[in-house]
Amino acid sequence: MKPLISIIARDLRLAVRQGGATLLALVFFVLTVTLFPLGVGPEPAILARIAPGVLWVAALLAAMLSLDRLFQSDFEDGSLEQLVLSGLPVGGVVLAKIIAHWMTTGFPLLLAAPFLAVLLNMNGEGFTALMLTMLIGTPALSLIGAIGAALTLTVRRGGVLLSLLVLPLYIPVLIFGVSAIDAAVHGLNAKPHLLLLAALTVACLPLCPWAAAAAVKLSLD
Amino acid sequence: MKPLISIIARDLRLAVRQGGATLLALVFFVLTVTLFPLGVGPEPAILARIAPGVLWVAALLAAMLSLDRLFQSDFEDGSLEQLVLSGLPVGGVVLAKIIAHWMTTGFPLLLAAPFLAVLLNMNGEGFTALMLTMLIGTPALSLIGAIGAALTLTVRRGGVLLSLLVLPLYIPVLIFGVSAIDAAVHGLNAKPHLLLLAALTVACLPLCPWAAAAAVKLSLD
Amino acid sequence: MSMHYFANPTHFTRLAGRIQQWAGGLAAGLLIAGLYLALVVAPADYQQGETVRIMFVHVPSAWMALFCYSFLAVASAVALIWKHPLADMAAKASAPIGAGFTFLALVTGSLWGKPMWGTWWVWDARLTSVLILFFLYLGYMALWQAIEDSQKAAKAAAVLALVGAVNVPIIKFSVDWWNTLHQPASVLRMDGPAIHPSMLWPLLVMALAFKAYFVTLLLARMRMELNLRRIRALRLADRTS
Amino acid sequence: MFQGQGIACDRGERRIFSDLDFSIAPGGAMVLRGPNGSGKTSLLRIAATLLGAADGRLLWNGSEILADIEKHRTRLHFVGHQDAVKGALSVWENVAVWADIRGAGDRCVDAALAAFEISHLADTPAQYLSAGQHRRVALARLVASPAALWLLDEPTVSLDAEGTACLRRVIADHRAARGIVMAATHIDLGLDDVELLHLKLP
Amino acid sequence: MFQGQGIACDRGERRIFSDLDFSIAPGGAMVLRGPNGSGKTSLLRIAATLLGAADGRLLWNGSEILADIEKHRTRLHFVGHQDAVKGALSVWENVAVWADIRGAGDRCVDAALAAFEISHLADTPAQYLSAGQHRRVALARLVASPAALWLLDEPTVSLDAEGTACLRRVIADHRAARGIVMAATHIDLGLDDVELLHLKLP
Ligand code: HEM
Ligand SMILES: Nc1ncnc2c1ncn2[C@@H]1O[C@H](COP(=O)(O)OP(=O)(O)OP(=O)(O)O)[C@@H](O)[C@H]1O
Ligand SMILES: Nc1ncnc2c1ncn2[C@@H]1O[C@H](COP(=O)(O)OP(=O)(O)OP(=O)(O)O)[C@@H](O)[C@H]1O
Ligand SMILES: [Mg+2]
Ligand SMILES: [Mg+2]
Repeated sequence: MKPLISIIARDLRLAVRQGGATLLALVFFVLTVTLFPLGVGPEPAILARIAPGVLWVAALLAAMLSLDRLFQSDFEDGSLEQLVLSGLPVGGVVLAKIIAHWMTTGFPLLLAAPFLAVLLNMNGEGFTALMLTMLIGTPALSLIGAIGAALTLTVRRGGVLLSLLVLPLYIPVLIFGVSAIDAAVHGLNAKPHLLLLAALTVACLPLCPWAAAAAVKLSLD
Repeated sequence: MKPLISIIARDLRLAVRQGGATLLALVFFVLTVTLFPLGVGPEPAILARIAPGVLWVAALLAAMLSLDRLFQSDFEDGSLEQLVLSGLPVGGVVLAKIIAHWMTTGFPLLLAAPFLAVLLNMNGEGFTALMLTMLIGTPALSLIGAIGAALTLTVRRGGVLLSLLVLPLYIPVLIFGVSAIDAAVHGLNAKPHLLLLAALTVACLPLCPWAAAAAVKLSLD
Repeated sequence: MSMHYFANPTHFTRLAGRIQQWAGGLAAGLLIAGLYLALVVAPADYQQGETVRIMFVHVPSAWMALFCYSFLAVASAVALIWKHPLADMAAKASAPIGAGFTFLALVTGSLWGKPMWGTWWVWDARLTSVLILFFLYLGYMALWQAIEDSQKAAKAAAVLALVGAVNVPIIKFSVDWWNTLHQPASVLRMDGPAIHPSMLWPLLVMALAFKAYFVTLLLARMRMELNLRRIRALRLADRTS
Repeated sequence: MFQGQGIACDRGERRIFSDLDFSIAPGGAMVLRGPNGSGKTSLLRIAATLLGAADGRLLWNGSEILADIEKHRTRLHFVGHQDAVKGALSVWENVAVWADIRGAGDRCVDAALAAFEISHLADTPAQYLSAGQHRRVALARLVASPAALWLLDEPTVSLDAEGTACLRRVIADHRAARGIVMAATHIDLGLDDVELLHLKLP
Repeated sequence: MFQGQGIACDRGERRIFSDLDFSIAPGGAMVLRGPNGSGKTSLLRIAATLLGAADGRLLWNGSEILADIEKHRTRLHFVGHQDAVKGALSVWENVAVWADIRGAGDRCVDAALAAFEISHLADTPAQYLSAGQHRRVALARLVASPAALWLLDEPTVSLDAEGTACLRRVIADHRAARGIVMAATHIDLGLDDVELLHLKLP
C-alpha cells in the first residue's frame, strides 16, 4: 500500500509543479463549453436543450486530452521503466497513476460543471443529476483512457490515434450520463440510468488497470 | 525557395510515415462530430440548427489537437535547432512548416466536412458556404496555432496550456465561419462574412510566422 | 544576471515604496468615500430598486478590466522593443490584477443580471467578449507560470500579450456582429437610462478609487517580484561558490 | 549468483545474439564490450526482465527468474540511457521519490548525493543541470536504495573524471557488500577483477 | 579565423563564465575540457548563435558574427546531445534531408555513410538503431554538406573504438581542408595538434 501512495503523491506533486496542470484540464473544459454558444448562437432555449450533451462531450474531450500526461512523459524520460522495475505489481502502479490522474482532471471537472450548466441555462432539476453523473462517470473516463494511453505509448505524437482508440470506448459513458440528466431535467426518474453508469464504472475498476498494465509492459519491450 | 520546399516535403513525408497522421486529424474531426447526435439526441431539426456550430467547433478542436505535431517532436529530438541553424530565415522555416501542417490537417477536414454536414441534416444552401469557409478559414487555424505551439515548446506536456492560449485566438474564425454558413442557410448573402474571414487569414499570413519565429528562437535559448 | 542589471531597479524600489504608500492611502480614502456615496447618499433607482448599487462596483471594475489589458500590452511592447526589465515585471504584475477586476466585473454583472434579466448569464456580445478577455488573462498568467526560466517566460508572455492585443478588437468586432445576427436587440440594452448626477459622482469616485488601488497593488507586486529575483540570484550564486 | 544460460535475443525480427552464457558470483562484476549494435543494451534489458529473451534461461542462485519476475525486479537497479529525472523536481526530491517508491524511505538520500558529489545541488530543480550533473542524479539512485544486482548501460556517459571516480568508488563498495554489477561500456571503467563478455555484431 | 573576445554566459540568472577569449585558425581544433557543469555545452551553443552571450564579441575573420547571424549559421555544423534523427525515416533519408535543406543536394550522402561505416544500414529505419549507430547517423551530417566550422558537443558518446576512429579520420580531413573544429569532450579524442580550453566551475 505505502509505495502506491508514494506514487500517487509523486504524480500529484508533479501535476502541481508543472504549470498547474490541474487548473489547465479544467480550463480546456470551460473553453470548449464556451465555444458552443459562440458556434450555435445565444438562444437560451436551444442552449438549454443541448446543454447535457455539450457538457458531457466537453468532459470526454478534456479527459481524453489530459490522458497523454498519464504515462507519456514518464515513458519518455525512463521513469515508467523504473516504476515497472520497482517490483510492485504493474497493475497496482497503473491504478495508482489512474487515481492521481482522476484527482487532477476528473475531480476539477466535477467542480466546474455546475457553473457551466448555469451558463448554458440548464434548469435546476438537472443540477443534481449532472453532479451525480460526473461523480460516477469521470472515474470511468480515467480508467478507460488509461488503456488507450498505454497502447499509444510507442507511437510518436500518438495524440490523435489516442482519440481514435478512446472516444469510441467513451460512448457508453456519454450516453448513460446524458440520459440520466435528460431524465432529471424532464422530471423523470434518473435512477436507472445512474445505476447503469455506476455498473459501468465498477466493471472498469478491475479490468482497465489490468489491460493497461499489459500494454505498458509491451511498450517497454 | 528550394530549401523551403525541401522542408515542406520532409514534413509531409514524416506525416505520411508516422502512422498516417493525416488520416488521424480527420478521424478526430469525424468522431467529435458524431458524438453530438449521441449527446444531443437524434432530432433532425435541432441537429440542423446546430450543425454549422458543431462542425466549426470540431474543426477548431481537431486543428488545435494536431498543433503539437507542428514543432514539438522536432524540438525534442534536436531537429528544430538544426532547422534554425540551416541558415534560412527562421520565419521562412516556420511558414514552410505551417504550410505542411495545413496540407495534412486543414485540407483533409475540408474534404470531410460535406459528408458530416449530411449527417447533421444541413440543407443544400449551406454546403457551398461550408466548403468556402473551411477553405478560407482553416489556413488561419494553422497560422494562429503556430504561435501557441511555438510558445509552449519548453513547457513539458504543454497540450492543455496550448488550448488555453490558442482557443481564445481562434474565436473570430469560428464566429465569421459560422455566420457565413448561417447566412447562406437562411438564404441571405454570405459574401460579407466570407470577405471578413478572408481578411483575417490574409492578415495572419505575415504576422503569425513572424511571431511564431520569435517564440521558436526563444525556446532554443 | 549582472549587478548593473539591478542598479536601476534599486532606485525604483525606493521610489516605488513611497508612491505605493500615497496611492494606498488615496485608494482607501476614495473607497470609503465612494462606498458612502454609493450605498448611503445615492438614491435607489425607481425601476431597478436597491440592486442598482451593484453598478458602483460593476462599472468601475469593467473599466479596469479593459484598462489593465491595455497596460499589459503596452508594457509588453516596451519590454520587447527596449528590453527594459521593469517593463517585464510591470506586465507580469498587472495580469493577475486585471484578471481579478475582470472576474469581479463578471461576478457583479451576473449578480445584477439575475434580478434584472431573470438569468445569471446571456450570450450578449459585451458579456461574451469580457469572458474571452478573462481567458486571455488566464492564458497569459499560465504561460508565465509554466516556463521556469523567468527571462524566457518574460519574452514568451510578451509575444502572447501582443498577439492577444491585436486579437481583442477583432474579437469584440466579431462578437458584436455574431450577436446581432441571432439576438434581437430588445432583450438587453446596456446603455440603460442616462445617468443622473447623483449616481455619476459616486461612480467616478469609485472609479478613481479602483485606479489608485491598481497602482498600489501593481507597485507592491513589482517590488515583491524584484525581491524574489534578488533572493533567487543570491541563492544560486552562493550555492556554487 | 546471477546466471544466464543459452540466452538468445531477437530485435525487429532479427536474431542479435544466441547461445550466450554468463555467470556472475556475489561481489563479481561483468563488463559487456562489443561494437555498436552488438546487443549490449538488449542483453541488459533482458537481464532486467524488460525485454523477453527469445531463448534460454535466467537464474538467480539457481532458481528460475521468470518464475517470480516481481521478486527479481525488487533486487535490481537498472540505469539506462534515459535518466528518469524529472526537471520539475529538485535533485533531492528526484532521488528521494525513487527510494520511497522502492520502500527504502529517504534515509540514504543525503548519502547518495554525497557519494556523487552533488550535495550542493540538492535544492536545484533538475532542469537546470548540465548533462553530467543529470547523469549523477540518475546514478545516485543506486545508493539511495539497496539492491543486489546493478545493471548499468554506459553509466559514464557525460561524466567527467571525478564523476567516473565517484562511480568507481560506489561500485567497489557495492561489490564489497557482495553486490553484483553488470555494465556495458565503450571506455575502460577501471574496475578491479572484472570479467569481460565480448559481443559480436550479428 | 574564429574568435571570441571576452565572452560571458548566464544560465538561469547565474553567471557561468566570463571574460573568455579564444581564437582558432583555419585548420585548427580546440577542445573544451572541464568538470560537469562548467559551461562547455553553453559555450558551444553560444558559438552556434543558439544562445545569446551575456557579454563579449564573436568574430569570423575579424568581422562581427552577430551582424549577420544567418550567414554564420550557413557556415557551421552543430552536433549536440540531441541527434535530430527521425525514427520514421531510413538512415539514408535522415542524412539526405539535412544535406538537401542546407542546399548541398544528396551527392555526398553515400560518402557520408561510408565515412562512418553505416552504408549497410542505409535502408534501415532509424528507430531500429542502437545508441552508437544513431550517433553515427547524426555525425554523418558533417560530411554530407560542407561547412567551415564544426561545433561538436561530446561527439563520441556511445561510439565504439571504430566509430571514434571514423570520427578522428573525418576531422583530420576537415582540418586538412582548412576547416575549424571546436569540440567538448571528457575523454581524449586523439587529435593531433589541438589547443585545449579549460573551463572551471563557476
Ligand atoms: C456578467 C455580466 C456582465 C458583464 C461581463 C458586463 C460587462 C460590462 C462592461 C465590460 C462594461 C464597460 C463597457 C464600456 O465602458 O465600454 C459594462 C458597463 C456597464 N454595465 Fe455591464 N456587464 C454585465 C452585466 C450587467 C448587468 C446585468 C447590468 C444591468 C442591467 C449592467 C449594466 C451596466 C452599465 C449600466 C454599464 C455602464 C455603461 C456605460 O458606461 O455607459 N451590466 N458592463
Ligand atoms: N537551461 C538552463 N537553465 C539554467 N541553468 C542551466 C541550464 N542549462 C545549464 N545550466 C547550468 O549551467 C551550467 C553549465 O551547464 P553546461 O550544460 O554548459 O555544462 P557542461 O560543461 O556542458 O557540463 P557537462 O559536462 O555536465 O555536460 C551548469 O551549472 C548548469 O547547472
Ligand atoms: N527497438 C528495436 N527494434 C528493432 N531492432 C532494434 C531495436 N533496438 C535495437 N535494435 C537492433 O538491435 C541491435 C542491437 O542493439 P543494442 O541497442 O542492443 O546494441 P548495443 O550493443 O547497445 O549498441 P551501442 O553500443 O550502439 O549502444 C542493433 O543492430 C539494432 O539495430
Ligand atoms: Mg546500447
Ligand atoms: Mg554538456
